[in-house]
Amino acid sequence: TLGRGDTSDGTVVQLAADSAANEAVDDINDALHDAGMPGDITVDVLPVSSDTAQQQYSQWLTAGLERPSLLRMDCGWTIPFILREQVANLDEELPDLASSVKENYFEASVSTATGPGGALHGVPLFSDFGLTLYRKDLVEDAGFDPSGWATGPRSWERFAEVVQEAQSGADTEYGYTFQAAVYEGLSCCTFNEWMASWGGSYFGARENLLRNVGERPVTVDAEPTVRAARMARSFLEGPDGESALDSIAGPLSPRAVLQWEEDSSLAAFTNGDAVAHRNWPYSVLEAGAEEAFGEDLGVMPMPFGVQPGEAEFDGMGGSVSALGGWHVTLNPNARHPEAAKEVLRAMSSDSFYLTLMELIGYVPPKPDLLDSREARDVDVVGRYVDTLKFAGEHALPRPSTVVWPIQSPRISQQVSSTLSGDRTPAAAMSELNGLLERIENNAVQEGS
Amino acid sequence: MGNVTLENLIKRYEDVTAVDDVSLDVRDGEFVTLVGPSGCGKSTTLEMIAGLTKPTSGTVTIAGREVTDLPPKDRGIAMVFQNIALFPHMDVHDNISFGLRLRDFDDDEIDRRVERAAGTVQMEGMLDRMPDELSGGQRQRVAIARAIVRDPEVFLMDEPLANLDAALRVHMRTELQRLHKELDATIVYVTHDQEEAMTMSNRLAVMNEGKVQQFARPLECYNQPANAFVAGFIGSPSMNFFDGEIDADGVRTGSFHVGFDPARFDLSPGREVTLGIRPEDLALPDGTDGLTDPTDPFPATVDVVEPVGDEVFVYFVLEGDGPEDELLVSAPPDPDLTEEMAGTSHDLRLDRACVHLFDAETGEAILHGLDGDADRGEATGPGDAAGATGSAGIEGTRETEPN
Amino acid sequence: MGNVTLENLIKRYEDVTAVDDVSLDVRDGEFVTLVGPSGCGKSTTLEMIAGLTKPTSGTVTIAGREVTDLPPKDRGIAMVFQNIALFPHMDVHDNISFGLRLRDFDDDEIDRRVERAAGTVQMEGMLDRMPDELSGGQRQRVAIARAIVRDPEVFLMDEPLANLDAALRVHMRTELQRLHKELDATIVYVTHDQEEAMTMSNRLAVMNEGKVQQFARPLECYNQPANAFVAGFIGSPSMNFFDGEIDADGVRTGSFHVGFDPARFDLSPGREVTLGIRPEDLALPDGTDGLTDPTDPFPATVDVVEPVGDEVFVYFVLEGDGPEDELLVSAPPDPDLTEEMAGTSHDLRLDRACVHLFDAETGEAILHGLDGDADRGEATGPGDAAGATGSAGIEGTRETEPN
Amino acid sequence: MATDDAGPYERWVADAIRNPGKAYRAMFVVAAGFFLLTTLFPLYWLVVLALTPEENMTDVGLLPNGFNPEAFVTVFETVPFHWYMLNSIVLGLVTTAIVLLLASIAGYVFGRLEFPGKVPLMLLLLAVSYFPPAAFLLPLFRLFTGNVSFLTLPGGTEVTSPVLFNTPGALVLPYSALFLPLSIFILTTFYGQIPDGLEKAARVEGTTRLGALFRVIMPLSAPGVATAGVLTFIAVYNEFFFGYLMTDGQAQNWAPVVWGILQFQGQYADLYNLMAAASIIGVVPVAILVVVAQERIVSGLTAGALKE
Amino acid sequence: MAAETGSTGVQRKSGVLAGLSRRIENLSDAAFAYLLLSPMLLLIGAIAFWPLFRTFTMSLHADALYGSQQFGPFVGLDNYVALLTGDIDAQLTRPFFDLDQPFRSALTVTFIFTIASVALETVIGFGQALVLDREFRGRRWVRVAIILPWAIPIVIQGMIFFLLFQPGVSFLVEPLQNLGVFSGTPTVNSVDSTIIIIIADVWKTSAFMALLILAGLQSVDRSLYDVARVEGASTIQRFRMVTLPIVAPTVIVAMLFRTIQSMRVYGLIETVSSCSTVPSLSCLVVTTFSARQYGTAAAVAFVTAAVIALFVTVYIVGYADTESEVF
Ligand SMILES: Nc1ncnc2c1ncn2[C@@H]1O[C@H](COP(=O)(O)OP(=O)(O)OP(=O)(O)O)[C@@H](O)[C@H]1O
Ligand SMILES: Nc1ncnc2c1ncn2[C@@H]1O[C@H](COP(=O)(O)OP(=O)(O)OP(=O)(O)O)[C@@H](O)[C@H]1O
Ligand SMILES: [Mg+2]
Ligand SMILES: [Mg+2]
Repeated sequence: TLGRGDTSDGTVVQLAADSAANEAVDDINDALHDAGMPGDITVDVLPVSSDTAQQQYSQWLTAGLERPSLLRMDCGWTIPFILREQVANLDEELPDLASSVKENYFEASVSTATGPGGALHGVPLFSDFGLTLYRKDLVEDAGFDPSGWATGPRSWERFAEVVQEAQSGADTEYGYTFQAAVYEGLSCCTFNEWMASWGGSYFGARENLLRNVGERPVTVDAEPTVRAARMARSFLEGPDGESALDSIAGPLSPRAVLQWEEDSSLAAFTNGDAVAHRNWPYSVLEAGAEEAFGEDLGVMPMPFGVQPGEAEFDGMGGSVSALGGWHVTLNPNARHPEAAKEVLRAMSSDSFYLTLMELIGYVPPKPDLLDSREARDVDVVGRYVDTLKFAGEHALPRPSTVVWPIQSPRISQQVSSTLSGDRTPAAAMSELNGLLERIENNAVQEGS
Repeated sequence: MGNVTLENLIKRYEDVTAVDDVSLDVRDGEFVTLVGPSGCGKSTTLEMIAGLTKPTSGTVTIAGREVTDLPPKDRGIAMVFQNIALFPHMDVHDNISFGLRLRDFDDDEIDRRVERAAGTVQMEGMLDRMPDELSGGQRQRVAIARAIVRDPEVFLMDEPLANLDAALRVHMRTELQRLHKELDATIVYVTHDQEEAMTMSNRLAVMNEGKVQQFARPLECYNQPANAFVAGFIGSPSMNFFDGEIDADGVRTGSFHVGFDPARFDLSPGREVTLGIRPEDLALPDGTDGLTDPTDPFPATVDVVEPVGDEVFVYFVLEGDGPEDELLVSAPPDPDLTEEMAGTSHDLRLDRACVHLFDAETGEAILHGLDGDADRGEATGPGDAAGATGSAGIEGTRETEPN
Repeated sequence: MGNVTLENLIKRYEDVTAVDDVSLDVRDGEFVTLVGPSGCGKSTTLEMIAGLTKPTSGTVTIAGREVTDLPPKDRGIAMVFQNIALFPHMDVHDNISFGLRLRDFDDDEIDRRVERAAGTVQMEGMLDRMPDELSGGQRQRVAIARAIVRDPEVFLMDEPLANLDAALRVHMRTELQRLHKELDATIVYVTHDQEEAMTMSNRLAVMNEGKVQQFARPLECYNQPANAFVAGFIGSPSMNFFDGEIDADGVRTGSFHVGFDPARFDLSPGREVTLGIRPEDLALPDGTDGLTDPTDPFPATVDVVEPVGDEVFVYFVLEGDGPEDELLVSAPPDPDLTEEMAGTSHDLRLDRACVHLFDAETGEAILHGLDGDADRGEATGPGDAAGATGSAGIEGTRETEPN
Repeated sequence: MATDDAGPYERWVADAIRNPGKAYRAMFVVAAGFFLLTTLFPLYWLVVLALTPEENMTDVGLLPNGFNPEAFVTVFETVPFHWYMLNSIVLGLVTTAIVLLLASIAGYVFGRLEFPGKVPLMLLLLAVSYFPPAAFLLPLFRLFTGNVSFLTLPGGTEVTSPVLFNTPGALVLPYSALFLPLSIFILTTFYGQIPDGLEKAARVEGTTRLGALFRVIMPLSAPGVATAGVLTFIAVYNEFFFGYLMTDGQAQNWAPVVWGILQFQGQYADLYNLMAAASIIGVVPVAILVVVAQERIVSGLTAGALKE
Repeated sequence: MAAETGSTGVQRKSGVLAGLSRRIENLSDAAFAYLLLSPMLLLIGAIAFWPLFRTFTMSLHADALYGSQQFGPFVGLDNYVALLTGDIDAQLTRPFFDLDQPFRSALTVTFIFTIASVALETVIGFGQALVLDREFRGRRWVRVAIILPWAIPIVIQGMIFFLLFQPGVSFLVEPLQNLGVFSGTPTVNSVDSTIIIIIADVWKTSAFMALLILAGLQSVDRSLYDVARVEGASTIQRFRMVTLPIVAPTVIVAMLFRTIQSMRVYGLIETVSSCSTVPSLSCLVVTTFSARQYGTAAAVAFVTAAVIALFVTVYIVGYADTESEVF
C-alpha cells in the first residue's frame, strides 16, 4: 500500500464513522483515554459517507469482515441490522453497560437500538431532534414575547401567525423554511413531525412503529395525516391555496423548499432570509455562533397540532421532534472484541459525551447529562439545553423496520407530489396508504 | 538447399478459383519467373509459397521440408510485395532493417547491411525519410532493399520493378542477377515485363486462369510455345494468329495459303488449326530474299506505321475472303518506313520455318516450323532455318547446326 | 479547350526540391508524357496540375484559366494515381461511379457509363467485388476506369499501366489512344515504359532532378537528344557512352578512334567530349558491310550474349589503353549468336552517321551524326544514312531523301 | 461583386461566396468557439463554486460571492487527497495496461481472423456491459472477501478465494473485466481496417502473427489504441461503484479519488466549495496528463516505437 | 550459402520456446483465435460471467428481509412475472412501465433519456471531432477543454448541474422560470429533471464520442481524400462519401456503447435529482438493492439487460445491413 502502513503499536480498534470524527480523531482518543480507555488501545476512525454507510456496512458484515470493529449506525437503520443478527447483542456482551443505557438514555433513542426481544444492540452516541430555530430579534420586533417558548411549544396556528407577522415586519424573503426534497428526510422527519403533531401516524399506535410489520394497520389516509399535508400546503400557498388549511397563515415558505435538504435550507436561514427554520441541533451551533445570530437565535420545540390526549393514535399528538442520531454497534466478528468493548465503555461515559458536545456539537443521548452544569457551560449549544432535553423527551423515531427502506421513498414521493400541488392531499395519502399496505403484505409473505 | 516445390496447389475464394492445381518444381538456386495476364493467380501463388495465404489444398515444400503449415517467418523467405507495403510508421532505415531487428542483429551489423542494401537500390541518401515522403519508385526500391537485406534462401518478388524507369530497371536487374549468383539464392519472380522475364529467368512459368500453361526455359517458351495462349502471351508485340484449315497441300487461312505436306506431320485435311507467326519473323517485301523457304506472295495494305525508337511496327490489313485479317510486322528502324507508306499495297511472303500451328479447339501446339519441300520428307525437323525458331515438333529441343 | 500551361513551377519540401522551375505548354488535345528517372518529380508535377499539391511558386493554367489557387474539383481533370488509392469501402462499381454520383447523373446513365468503362479495362464481371478481392492489375484497371468514366477535358495519368501484362498494356494503350482521339482530351501521362512513351505521346517531357531536360516529339528525343542525359535515358537498352577527346582528325576514346573533320563542326582539338552510340546502331562484324560510312575496325571481346526473344544483346569488352570500356550491341535474333561466342574476339566498326557527341562537362549535345569524308565538306547534313538516326546538327530536322 | 459602399459584412459574404475556404474557416471558428464555450462554462462555474466561501453559497452568479482560494489548500488539509489521486492514477494505469493488452489481442482476433463462433462470442462479450454494476456486486464481494470456496481438501480444509478486499486487486480485476468490452470493440474496428498487406509484410519479415500485431498493427492504429487507453483510464479514475464497495475508503487501502471527494459530504452539510476544489484538483492534472499521454502514445507508437 | 542461419548476430531462441511458438503459429485460425482469447475469457468469466450467473440464481429466489440470509426460498420466475405484470410496482420507487406517466415510469424515462442523449452526443461529438481533426494553433488546449468534462467524476458532474438548477444557489433558475422553460424547482420536476440530466449527460459524454470519432478520422488514409477531391467532391461530399463510411464502424461502436451506458444511467440521476423524480431502470436496481430486496434487484437487473439487448439488436441488425467490419 504505497508504504503507508499501520504505524501504531498496541491495539487499534477501528471505528467506522463520518469524516468529522476522522478529523477529530486525536481529540477523541484523548477523551476516551480520559474516560478510562486503557492506554494501549487506540481508536482509528474509518470515515464513511453517511449516504453510503448503510450499504457498505451491510456488505462488510455479511462478508464477515473483522474490521471495522465498531460501527456508527444511524438510528434510522440500526434495527434491520439487529434483525439480521449482524451486530452483537450487548445484553450478552456488555450486560452492565446495556442495562445502564436502557435506564438512563432517551427512551426514543434506546428503542431504535433494541431488538425485538428487548436486547440492546447499540450504544447511542448522540441524539438528534427536530428543532424550530427562529429569529428572536425579529419576533420581538414584531411585538411577541418569546420567553417561555424554549420549553413551551406553540400551536401551528399560532406559530404561523407569529412567523407571518415577523416576516412582514422585517421584510425577510421567507417566513418558515424546512426540508422537503424527495428524500429520506421528508418521510422520516419533516412530514413525520407534522403528521404526529396532528395526532396522525404511519402505522397507528406508537408501539407499532418498530415492530409488527404486516400485522399493524397502515393509517396514512387518516384525517390527521391529510391535515398535516394541508398545513404544508398553507405554508407554501397560504390559507387560500388549493386544499390548504385555512387556519394556518401563509404563505410562509418558498417552493424551493421542495428541493431543499438540511444544508441548503439552513443556508437560507443563516443568510437572514427567513424568520423560522426547522433543523437539527448542529444547525443551532452554526446559527447561534457569534458571527451568525448569536443571542438573537431562538430555539423552541416543534409546534403542535393537537394535544396528546386528542390524538387519533396512541402516543401521538403534542410537540413531536423526529428522532435522529447515531449509535455505536459492535461487529460480532470484531478483531479485538475485548478492546472494542473497552472503547464502547469509555464512549458511554459522561465525560466523553461532553467532549463530543464541545468538539462537534453532538447532543448527549442522556437527559440527565443535558441538565448538568457542564452541558450548560458548553458554548452556544449550552444556551439551548432545555429545549434539547424537551425535544429529546418528545422525540419520535421513524418506523425503521426492514420494510422502511422500501416504504420511505414512496412516502416522500407522495408527500412531495401533494406539497407541490400535483395532487390533493386526500388523494395522495389514500394512494400512499394502498402502497404501504401492499408493501407490508408482501413483506409478510416473504417473511413467512 | 533452397528448392521450392509446389504440388497440386489450389486456392479457392468463395466464387473464384485463383490458383487451380499448380505444381512447380523450382530447383535450388534457380531463377523462375511467373508470367501471365492480370488476375491469373501469380500473386496468390507467391503468397502461398510465403505462407501468407493458406492453400485450399496442395502442399508447399521448401528446401526439402514440407512447410504448408509453417508460418512465414520459419520458411526462410523474403518477399517483395506487389503493393509495396512499406510500414508507414517507420522511416526508410527502419523499414529496411525491420527483419534484421527482429532477428536481434547487432546495431553495427544492421547499419552495415542497411547501407549496402540501400546502396544496391540507390537509396543511400534517404534513409531517414518516411514512406510518404518518397516517390513511387523510391518506395518500391525500399521494398526491394527490405527483402534483399536479409539474405534468405528463397526470394519471392512480385513485380518488384513495376514502378522503375528503364535505366533503374536495367540496374536493378543486374543487381538482382548478381545477388542471385552471389547468394546462390532461389528466386521466384513475378513480372509483366517480357524482357525481364526473358533475360533474367532460368525458367518461365506461364500461367493463365490459375493454371500453369508451360514451365520451360524462356527461349523454349518463345520458340516452342506449348499452346496458343503461351504463344500469344510471350513475345511483344504479340504473335499474329489466323484461323486456318488444313487442306491437301498445306493450310489455308482467310487471306493466304501456306503450302506444305500435311501428311509429313500427320495432319489430316479438314482439321481446323490456328496459324501463328511472330511480327519479327515477318519480312517486309524488300527483305524477302533472305527467307529460306518462302511461301507464295499474298497482298496486304499498310494500315499504320509506328516507329518506336529501336523498332518500327507496320500494321497491314490482308485482303481475303474471310473477315478482314490484320497482320503486324515489326522491323528494324529504316528511313524508308514512314507514315507516308500507309495505304500502299504490298506483296508479303512468310518463311515457312517460322510458322506455328495450334489446334483450333484446344489451343495445344501441333508443330513449330513447317517445311514446304515434300521431297525432304525424311527429316522430322527442318534443317537450318534462318529464323530463330528453327525447330519442329513440340517435343523436339532446339537443335542448332553449326555453320 | 483543354490546354495546360505550367509556368516556372517549383515545389520544395523541407530539404528536397522535388520540382525545380518547370514550364510546359501542353496544347489542347495533346498527349504529353512525362518521363524521367524515379524521384525526378513527375508525380509531383501531376499533383500540382491537379491541385493536390500547392506549388511553392509558379502558376498552372488550364483551358486558359489560371487555376493555381482553385481546388481540384474545379479544374476539370481526372487522374489515375500512381498508388492506385481505391476506396476500400466501395465495390468496383461504386469506385468507378464515384465521380458520376457526385455529379448527380441518373442511375441509368451511371450504369451505362460504368459498364462501358469497365468494358474498356476488361473488368466487366467484377463490378461487385471489393478492392481487397482484386489482384494488383485488376485494382489498377479499376483506377483507370474511375478516371475515364467521367470524360473530363484533361486526364492526368501516373503510371496507369505499371501493373499490367503485355497484352493488356497493348490493349489499354489502344484504348487510351482511342479515348484521346474520341474525346479530344488532353492527356498528361507518366510512364517508365519507353515503348509506351514513344508510341503514345505527341510530345515527351524528359525530366531529371526536377527539371525538364527536353520537351519534344518522341523521335526527336530519340534521334536528337538535347543532352547526354536524354540520350542515355531514352532508348532501351541505353546508349553506349565513351569519354573522348577531339584530336586533329576526329575523336579519340580510350579504345578507338572515329575519324572526321572536327573543323567542319567547329570543334577545336583538345576539347573533351562524350561520344554516344546506340546499341541498335552498332553492327556485328559480319553485318558491317551495310554501313554507309564505317570507321576503322577496333578489337573487342564478347563478354555475354543474351537472347531476349525478339532481340539479342551482345556485351563486348573493348581493348584499349584507358579503363576497360564496355559496349552493348543489340542485334536481331540470329542462330549464330549463341552464348558460346563468349570470349571470342572480333573487329568492330561504327557507322559515323550514328555517333552522337556531347559536351563532356555540361552534357549538352554538340552534334548528332558525323561524316568521315572531309571532301564532302560542303554538305551540312549527311546524306542517306542507313541507320534510323541519319541527321546532323542539333537544330536540323530529319530529312529523308526519297529512294 | 462587392462595391465600394458595401459594408464590411457584405464584402465578407461576397468574398466568402467566391472563396468557400473562407466560409469554412469562419464556420470552423464559430463551431470551435461554441464547443469551447459549452464545455467550459460548467467547469468555469465549478471554479466559481470552489472560490465561493462556504457561507456564501447562495445566489452564486457568474462571479464568486467573495473570494476564498483557501478551499484548494483545505482540501489537502482535511483528507490525504494526493494519496487518493495517486491511488486512482496507479489503479488507472494498471487497469489500462491490462485492458489494452487483452483488448489488443482480442481486437486482433475479432478484427482480423475468421473463426467459427466469432459473432456469438462478441455478442456475449458485449452482454457484459448490459448489466448494471450492482448485478456483479454481491458475488464479487463474496469472492474478494474469501467467502467463496472452490473445493474442500480431504483434510476438511477449504480452498477459498483470496481476500482481495482493500487491495488493488479487488478494483483492478473488476475494472479490467468490465471495461474490456468497450476497448475490444474499439480496437476490433481499428485493427480490422489495417490493410492486410502490412501484416503480411511483417510476417514475411519474420514476426509471428502476434508480433505483427504489436509491431505493425497496433502502431498503425495508434489513434484508436490511445483513445481506448484514455477512455479506460479516465473511466477507472472516475469509477465509483466498485471503488466504494471494494475498499473501505481509506487512502492506504487503495480507495480512489472519488472517495476523497466524497469525504466532503458531511452528515448534513455538503461542503460544495471543497468538493468543487477537490474535483478541479483531481481533474485538471489528469486531463492534461491524458492529452499529453495521448500525443505521446500516438507519436510513440507511430514513430519511435521500434527504435529499440 | 549465405542463409540466415549462418549469419552473425543471430540468437536462436531456446528450443522449447521456439517449439512452442511454432506450434502456436501453426494452429488453425480457430484454434489460434481461441488460444489468444483464453486469458481474456478467463478474466471475464471469473469477474463477469460467474457473478452474473450467481446473480441470476439469486433472481430466482424471494427477497429475504429478515434473518441473515441474503435471499429467500426458490420461487422460479416469480420475480420476473411480478415485475412485468406490475405486481411489485408498489415496492419500486416508480413503476416499471406505466404509459400514463411516461416521465415517471422507469422504462419510458430510460428510453427517452437514451434516445435523446445518444442522438445529441453523436452529433455534438462528431462536430467536436471534426474541429479537433484540423491542424490549428492551440489544438492541444482545445482538446484538453473538450476532454475535461469526460474526466469529471459523475458526483461532481451531478453536483455542478444540481447546483446550477438549485433555486437560491444558481443565477439560472429564475430567468429560466420566467421564460417558462423550467418550473421554479426543476430538480424535483420529472420533466425538467429529465431534460437537465440529458443536458448534463451530453455535456460530459460528448467527449467520449468526440475522442473515438477523432481517432477514426485520424486513421483515414489521406490519399483517399486526394482521389475524392480530384473526382470533384466538395468538402461536404467528401465527408459524406468518404469520411463517414470509413469512420462508420467507429461511430457505431461509440453509439452502441453510449446507448448501453445510457440505458444504465443511475449516478447522474441520483446526484442531480433523485431516483424517485427520474426513475431509470438502474435506479430500480439500486433502490431495490439497497433495500436488500436482492431477489427483486437481481430480476430487475436481468430485465434491464434484456431490454438493452433488445436495443442493441436494433444496432446490430441495422449495422449488418450497411456491411460490417465488426460483426
Ligand atoms: N512529402 C514529401 N516530403 C519530402 N520529399 C518528398 C515528398 N514527396 C515527394 N518528395 C520527394 O520529391 C521527389 C519527387 O517525387 P515524385 O513523387 O514527384 O517523383 P516521381 O518522379 O513521381 O518518381 P517515381 O517515378 O519514383 O514515382 C522525390 O525525390 C521524393 O523523394
Ligand atoms: N480475397 C479475394 N477474394 C476473392 N477473389 C480474390 C481475392 N484475392 C484475389 N482474388 C482473385 O483471384 C485471382 C488471382 O489473383 P492474383 O492476385 O493472384 O492475380 P495476379 O496474377 O497477381 O494478377 P496481377 O498481375 O493483376 O497482380 C484474381 O482474379 C482475383 O480477383
Ligand atoms: Mg498480382
Ligand atoms: Mg511518381
